[in-house]
Amino acid sequence: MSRQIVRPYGDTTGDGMVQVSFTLPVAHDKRAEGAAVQLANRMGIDPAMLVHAKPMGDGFTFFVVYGRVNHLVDLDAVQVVERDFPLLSAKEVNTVVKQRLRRKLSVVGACIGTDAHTVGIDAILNVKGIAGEKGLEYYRELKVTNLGAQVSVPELVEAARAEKADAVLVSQVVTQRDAHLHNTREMSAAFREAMPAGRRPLLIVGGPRFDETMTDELGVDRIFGRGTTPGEVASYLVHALITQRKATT
Amino acid sequence: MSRQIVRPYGDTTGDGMVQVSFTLPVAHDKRAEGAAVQLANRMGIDPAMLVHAKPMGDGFTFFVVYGRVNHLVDLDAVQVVERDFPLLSAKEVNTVVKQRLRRKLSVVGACIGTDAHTVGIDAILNVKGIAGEKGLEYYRELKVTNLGAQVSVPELVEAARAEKADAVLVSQVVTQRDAHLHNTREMSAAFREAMPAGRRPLLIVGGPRFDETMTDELGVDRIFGRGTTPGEVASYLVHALITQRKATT
Amino acid sequence: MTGKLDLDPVLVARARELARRAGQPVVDLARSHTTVSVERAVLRLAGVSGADPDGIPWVNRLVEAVVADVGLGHGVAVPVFDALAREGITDVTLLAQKAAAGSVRFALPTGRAATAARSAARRAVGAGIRRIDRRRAERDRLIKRHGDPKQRPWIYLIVATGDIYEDIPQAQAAARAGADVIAVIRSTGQSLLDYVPEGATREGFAGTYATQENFRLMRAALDESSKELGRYVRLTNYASGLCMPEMATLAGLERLDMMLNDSMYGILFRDINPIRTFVDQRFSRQVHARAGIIINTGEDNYLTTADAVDEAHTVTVSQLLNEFFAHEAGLADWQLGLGHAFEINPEVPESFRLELAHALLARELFPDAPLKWMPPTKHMTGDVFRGNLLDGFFNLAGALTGQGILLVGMMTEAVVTPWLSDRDIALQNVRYVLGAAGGLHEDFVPAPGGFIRRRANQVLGEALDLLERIGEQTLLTAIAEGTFGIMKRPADRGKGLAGVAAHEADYCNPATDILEAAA
Amino acid sequence: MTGKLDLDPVLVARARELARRAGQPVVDLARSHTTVSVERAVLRLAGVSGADPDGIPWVNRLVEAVVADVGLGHGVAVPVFDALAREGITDVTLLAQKAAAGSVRFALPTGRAATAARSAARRAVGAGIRRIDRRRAERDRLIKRHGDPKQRPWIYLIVATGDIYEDIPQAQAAARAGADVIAVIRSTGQSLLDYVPEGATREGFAGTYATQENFRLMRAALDESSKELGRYVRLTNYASGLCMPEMATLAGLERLDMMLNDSMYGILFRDINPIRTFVDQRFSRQVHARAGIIINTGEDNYLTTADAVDEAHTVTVSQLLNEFFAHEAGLADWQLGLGHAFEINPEVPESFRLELAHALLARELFPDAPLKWMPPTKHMTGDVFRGNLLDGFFNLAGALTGQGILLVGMMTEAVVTPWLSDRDIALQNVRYVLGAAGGLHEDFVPAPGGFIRRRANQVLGEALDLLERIGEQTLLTAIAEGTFGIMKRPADRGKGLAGVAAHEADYCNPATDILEAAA
Ligand code: B12
Ligand code: B12
Ligand SMILES: Cc1ncc(COP(=O)(O)O)c(C=O)c1O
Ligand SMILES: Cc1ncc(COP(=O)(O)O)c(C=O)c1O
Repeated sequence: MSRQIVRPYGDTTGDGMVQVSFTLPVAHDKRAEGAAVQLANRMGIDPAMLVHAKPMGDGFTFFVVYGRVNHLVDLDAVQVVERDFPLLSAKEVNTVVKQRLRRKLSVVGACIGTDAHTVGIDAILNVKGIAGEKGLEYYRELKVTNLGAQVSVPELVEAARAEKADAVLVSQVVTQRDAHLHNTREMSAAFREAMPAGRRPLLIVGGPRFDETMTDELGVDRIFGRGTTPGEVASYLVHALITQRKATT
Repeated sequence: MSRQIVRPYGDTTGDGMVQVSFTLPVAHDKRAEGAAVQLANRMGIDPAMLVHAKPMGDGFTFFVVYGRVNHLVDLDAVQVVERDFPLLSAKEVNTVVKQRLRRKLSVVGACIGTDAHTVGIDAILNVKGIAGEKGLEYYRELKVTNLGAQVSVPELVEAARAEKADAVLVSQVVTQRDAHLHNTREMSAAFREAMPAGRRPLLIVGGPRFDETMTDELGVDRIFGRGTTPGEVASYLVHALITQRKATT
Repeated sequence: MTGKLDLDPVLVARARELARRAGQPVVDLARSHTTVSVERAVLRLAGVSGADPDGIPWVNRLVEAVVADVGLGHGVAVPVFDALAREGITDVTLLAQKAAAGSVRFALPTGRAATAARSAARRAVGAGIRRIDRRRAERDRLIKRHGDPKQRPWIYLIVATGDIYEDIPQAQAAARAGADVIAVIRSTGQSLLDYVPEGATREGFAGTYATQENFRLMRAALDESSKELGRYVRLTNYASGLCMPEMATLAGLERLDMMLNDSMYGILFRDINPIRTFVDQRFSRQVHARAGIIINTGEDNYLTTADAVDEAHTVTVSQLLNEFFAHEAGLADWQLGLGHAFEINPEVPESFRLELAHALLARELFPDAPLKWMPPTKHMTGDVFRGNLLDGFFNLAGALTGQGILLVGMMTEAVVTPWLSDRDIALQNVRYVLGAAGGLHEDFVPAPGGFIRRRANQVLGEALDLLERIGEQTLLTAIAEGTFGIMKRPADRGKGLAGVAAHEADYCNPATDILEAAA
Repeated sequence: MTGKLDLDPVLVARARELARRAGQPVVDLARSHTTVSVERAVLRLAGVSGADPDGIPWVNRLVEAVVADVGLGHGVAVPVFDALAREGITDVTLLAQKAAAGSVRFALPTGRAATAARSAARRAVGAGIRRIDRRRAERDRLIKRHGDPKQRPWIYLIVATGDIYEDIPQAQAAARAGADVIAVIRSTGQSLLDYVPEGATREGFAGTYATQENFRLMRAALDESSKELGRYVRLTNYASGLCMPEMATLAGLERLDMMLNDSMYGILFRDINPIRTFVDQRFSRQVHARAGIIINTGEDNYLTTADAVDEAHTVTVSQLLNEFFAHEAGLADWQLGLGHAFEINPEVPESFRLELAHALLARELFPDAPLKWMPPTKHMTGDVFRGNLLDGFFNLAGALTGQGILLVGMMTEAVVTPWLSDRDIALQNVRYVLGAAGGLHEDFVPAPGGFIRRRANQVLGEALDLLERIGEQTLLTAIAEGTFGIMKRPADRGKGLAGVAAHEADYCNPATDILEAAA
């Protein structure tokens, strides 16, 4: 099969059209506009149409640029974390856990650091769920401990130990100055330190601004992003902790 | 003086943050999202936060991406057409024409091709003007012939000849499929063909989507873009046809 | 009347009376003249189709040949059907080809030959009109089957890639995303062409050529969409420019559902001769009336060249004139998509309330017309974020004042002809506004004696004054003096005047005869 | 009352009565307890300032030392001023340093020593309160000089770079672009710190640390802007978290103009102990009352975790409670920036009319309070074009219902803390809406018996029911059961409980004494 190459689409196949906006720390004048076009050119937009320039405050200008980007998008080279496990119903999850693990699967969840955004992790864990799917608490064979927000890493490790957690689910929503990455690294390091490899729970983080391909860099087993549903998480837990594990051992 | 390098500004000096949106001709799925991130990366955005993906129609997805672009903007390397002539008042323009040209300066304006957008050229030519400045008709020493819209190139050349035009002002607003560039090239070629170099009027084009640095490619003497005012045009006419010409000859 | 403005019915009646006084002389002019395009339209109804190898339609070649031999003032129908009889053939297109080759001569038959030619012409043209009737019946059936849009206003969207094969998927995507009406914008140059291009086209500038084949392709695609969506999706094009009567005819033949068709747009914005325009316009409206097509008038355009506050009353005057001309040509109120627009400079204090006043005035003056509400264009800039916001307020004004057809504004108005994504964002905007505030008109009650009522009544007053003045001069003088859109267009100037002729005593146009007989 | 909703005055009075019944036990609790932060605030008023080399403020070290020796229940003022007298020094900060070094012991004086310590404490604290009084007078002078914003609502904008030196130019740019109030959001972690950081800071996460020095720097910068713009630009920060009383005090000392200060936010969203919160809250409100600071309550937050339609009445209940607590603490109506928000799912049919109903209900229940109208956040997505549109409708709802303070929504709400350009786009949005439709409220008349009036009355009815239920149990039980924001917070859990103590019989707090004497 030939490589699949596409280009952005404005109103005609292959036109390559994109829209960009940004601020430059330069007062508005012709040179500032030229600078905006230069940046657009460096981004690969050529010709670049500067369609809006607005002075802001003292020495800043906001720009909107439209134009044709000359990069190609190679669909075959796209790196994504595809779902590599089957999507199970709640009933199927319960059955697998019951028949193959033969005890409840213990899950500990928390929002760590100073992050107080619990809506995301609650959507995954609480019965209420999200997008019409019930959360993990609803699964008869899962034992869920939701520690809530602003949990420190030592507290989390302690709770994981106490609950004999098979999996630890951590949420991070605040991303300014990469807070989510720092906190996640701190968490995974703490687990590595506190528990030997075989006894460590599965480490899962989630939040709207994570890049799902960064598991290795962050030292976790899996990352879930925007719009995750509880069913996906439950299916992954079964896959990673039971089906796959049994298969490979 | 050291080179002036800046980066885009989100909320912190040097953060390099930009916003981009585009459509890819791909149905929405994880691979499509990966493709969007790939494109953003190729544009120099890294990390790229894919914040919105919306399926449209059959096999298209619209994306919004935020992130840090790693290009630098070199303010010293910016190419712009700076105003290289003094800005004169109507009175000054009239005085220079009267004293140094000693006859009325003849200007012929038109919107060529099938373009019927006359508001822009009228803003420059009609008494009413724009942005609080009167148009060229208001200048006592200028003789303005406004041919209106949809003027063919032969008609324009003919009128320029009949009016003994010192300058020809052409407007082009429609840009789809580069109509403005084609029409302008056709126009300048016709004047080159019809009149010898010394007798040819000054050729000026204007319109909101021109790149002012393209004079050579288009074979015209000057290009005026978005937000041009009549005063600028009048000052340029005096400069190019009288002050500078006298100075260099 | 919904009666939110307290308009004085006496003044409203007076305005209509004045519009009649201003319009009647123009109607008289139209009734006593014909144009090359009217005659070509007649021949199209009679069955001439196709184009020569240079792309010039056979109808053009045929009319040219007739005019060369006998002039235009008698109408071409009789000379053509006379020649057909003389040549002993039945295929009018074949006759056109012969005429183009110079192998047929045309004459004005008399006596029995004349009577025969007349009735043959009437038969042939009648067949064409029956095809239009069938398409209308077909539309009625499809609407019954698939249904009309659930909400008012209908959502009207533009596609404009220049390439019919890109237009089609974009139109279908738009329909799926909620568009009720799709308009295919024409290429910049088309309205000045004195012929209708042929075949499927891919090379328009800022729009796609209007051709019979493009009409057919798009209508077929939207029929598919209608079926898929369970909602009849309407198709619009332009009956304007030098071929206005033919466009109307082709629209009728290909079951287009709406046509842009203004009495003055071509004059003002295309510099087409006023007399040519008024003659073409009357014929095209008669066809639209017959075809069950809704016309869209173009008052919105005035506000792109003139100020939307200062010249608001010119919109009202033009709407009254368009209404008069339309009724005269046989159009019913439900076919009058009278245009107006949200074009006040957003920097003007209380601009939104002014918009509401103007929009409500139109609504109450024309309670039974499906008003076409046009989005901001002139004050749109490259700031697309602001643009989408303005479009939202435009949508809200439409919902608050009960507009019939909402032409969806694009955030990229000042930048490009709409992209696929622009349309999607724009439709999302409309859906939000209609969904979230669709019923808010119940709670919108212009304060008695307040800003909105005062403004609406002021505009009506100014419209009356202007109509008085027009009545004292003539409409053609008013147009010549730049009354509308500040464009000055004298009656003896402009394109296409050469294609106009006064009727000779024996002028015969079977199409008009049939259309007027029915009305 | 503007009377657009036909609210039954008997029901409204009943609602206030029920709020009093629900709130009074909590007030009694607050009057009989103190907290470490209340005591630290007293010491700040008495002149303790600065921090140890680890950044722990001397007030913290001093209170710890006192508590270690005599416990918290007597208040720290008397032991501290007693020790000061015993040590023969006058500088309270020096005493704190000695205490931290372990070189001072604290005791509960009796007899004459007690009387002397009391009056010394009262003198010192009184001096602090007079500083607050001077800042208030200064504010009044500056407002007289520069003027208040010309329009209502006041335009309120957030800066949140984490770096006070980036915040300052951004705040000034925002003021220049039209902001009337600047709020500096705090770093995510700060509210759980049981001390107030010191000095100018550059390292916050998703917000900038609230410190006395940062307050001072920003206030000075905005004083400059006020002068430049001829309009007094207000500054806001947060009196919330474990240091609520100290934040209020520092705000008073540095002439902040508004403070976020809710009776339940810390409990629900920071998991701070309810009793700690209610005690801290009462003291901080007494300070705000004295300082002429407008408080902003946090009902908007409930709608980020609970559904804005289903739980609309919990907002009303909380507003009534916040009003009761505020009045009790001495705040006047003009100081009550009661919060509410535009958080209904935009997909809900008639969502905009529902928003109008809710916003108008608040307006009519609290006619003299400068209501704080909060923008959509929960249903904002990465689709920034849609986001800006929603913000426009939010602004419109604010204008139509006469809100007092408009917190400007950002199109990037779901993406990043606001960028410089986001703020500019947002302000442009506000300017457009207020300019174009600022007077539209005149023409907004909810139809009698219509959707909006019905909905508002329904929410009021549900609020009454809930208040009845709360009265039957207690407010603490209601909070424990997840009534507000569906967060369950029992009275014996949550952070900071250790820092609470019941008053001993000889409890002395000169600050409260002075503040209550004045009221
Ligand atoms: C609700 C909300 C709040 C509420 C939180 C209430 C609560 N109990 O959670 C309140 C009002 C308290 C709040 C406060 C603040 N907030 Co807030 N808040 C939001 C808001 C509006 C919505 C977030 C949300 O609930 N989304 C809905 C959930 C369902 O989506 P989600 O979190 O993405 O979760 C899904 C997936 O990501 C995934 N997922 C998430 N976690 C996990 C974990 C696992 C294990 C898995 C498998 C999956 C998973 O699955 C979920 C379901 O699909 C956003 C803006 C927005 N529209 O996104 C701002 C936002 C997140 N807040 C922000 C900020 C800065 C704050 C404050 C820090 C501001 C301040 N300085 O005072 C404060 C303090 C809070 C703190 N310390 O963290 C910023 C963050 C900026 C950034 N990118 O760094 C945002 C983006 C707003 C903004 N633009 O400024 N906030
Ligand atoms: C007004 C308008 C019209 C009016 C024109 C009336 C008239 N008599 O001019 C009407 C309604 C008739 C119209 C029709 C069409 N329009 Co139109 N129209 C606009 C609109 C809304 C504003 C243009 C305008 O007047 N700007 C104000 C003037 C003052 O600005 P300006 O032209 O930039 O001029 C300034 C400078 O550029 C410069 N300048 C310009 N010319 C010159 C010349 C010289 C010599 C100098 C020195 C300076 C100079 O100085 C001026 C003053 O500062 C724009 C959208 C927008 N908001 O920009 C669309 C727009 C230009 N139109 C467009 C289109 C496609 C059409 C149509 C072709 C659509 C169709 N297929 O039917 C038709 C047909 C017209 C045609 N054949 O050209 C597109 C063009 C897309 C593109 N980039 O290719 C636009 C961008 C809208 C869109 N997004 O689709 N239009
Ligand atoms: C009424 C009317 N007719 C025609 C047109 C444009 O058509 P053309 O320029 O192709 O004639 C417009 C433009 O919007 C219009 O409003
Ligand atoms: C009333 C109130 N207090 C406090 C805060 C946040 O402050 P912090 O989390 O810093 O206590 C908010 C958040 O918006 C709020 O609404």
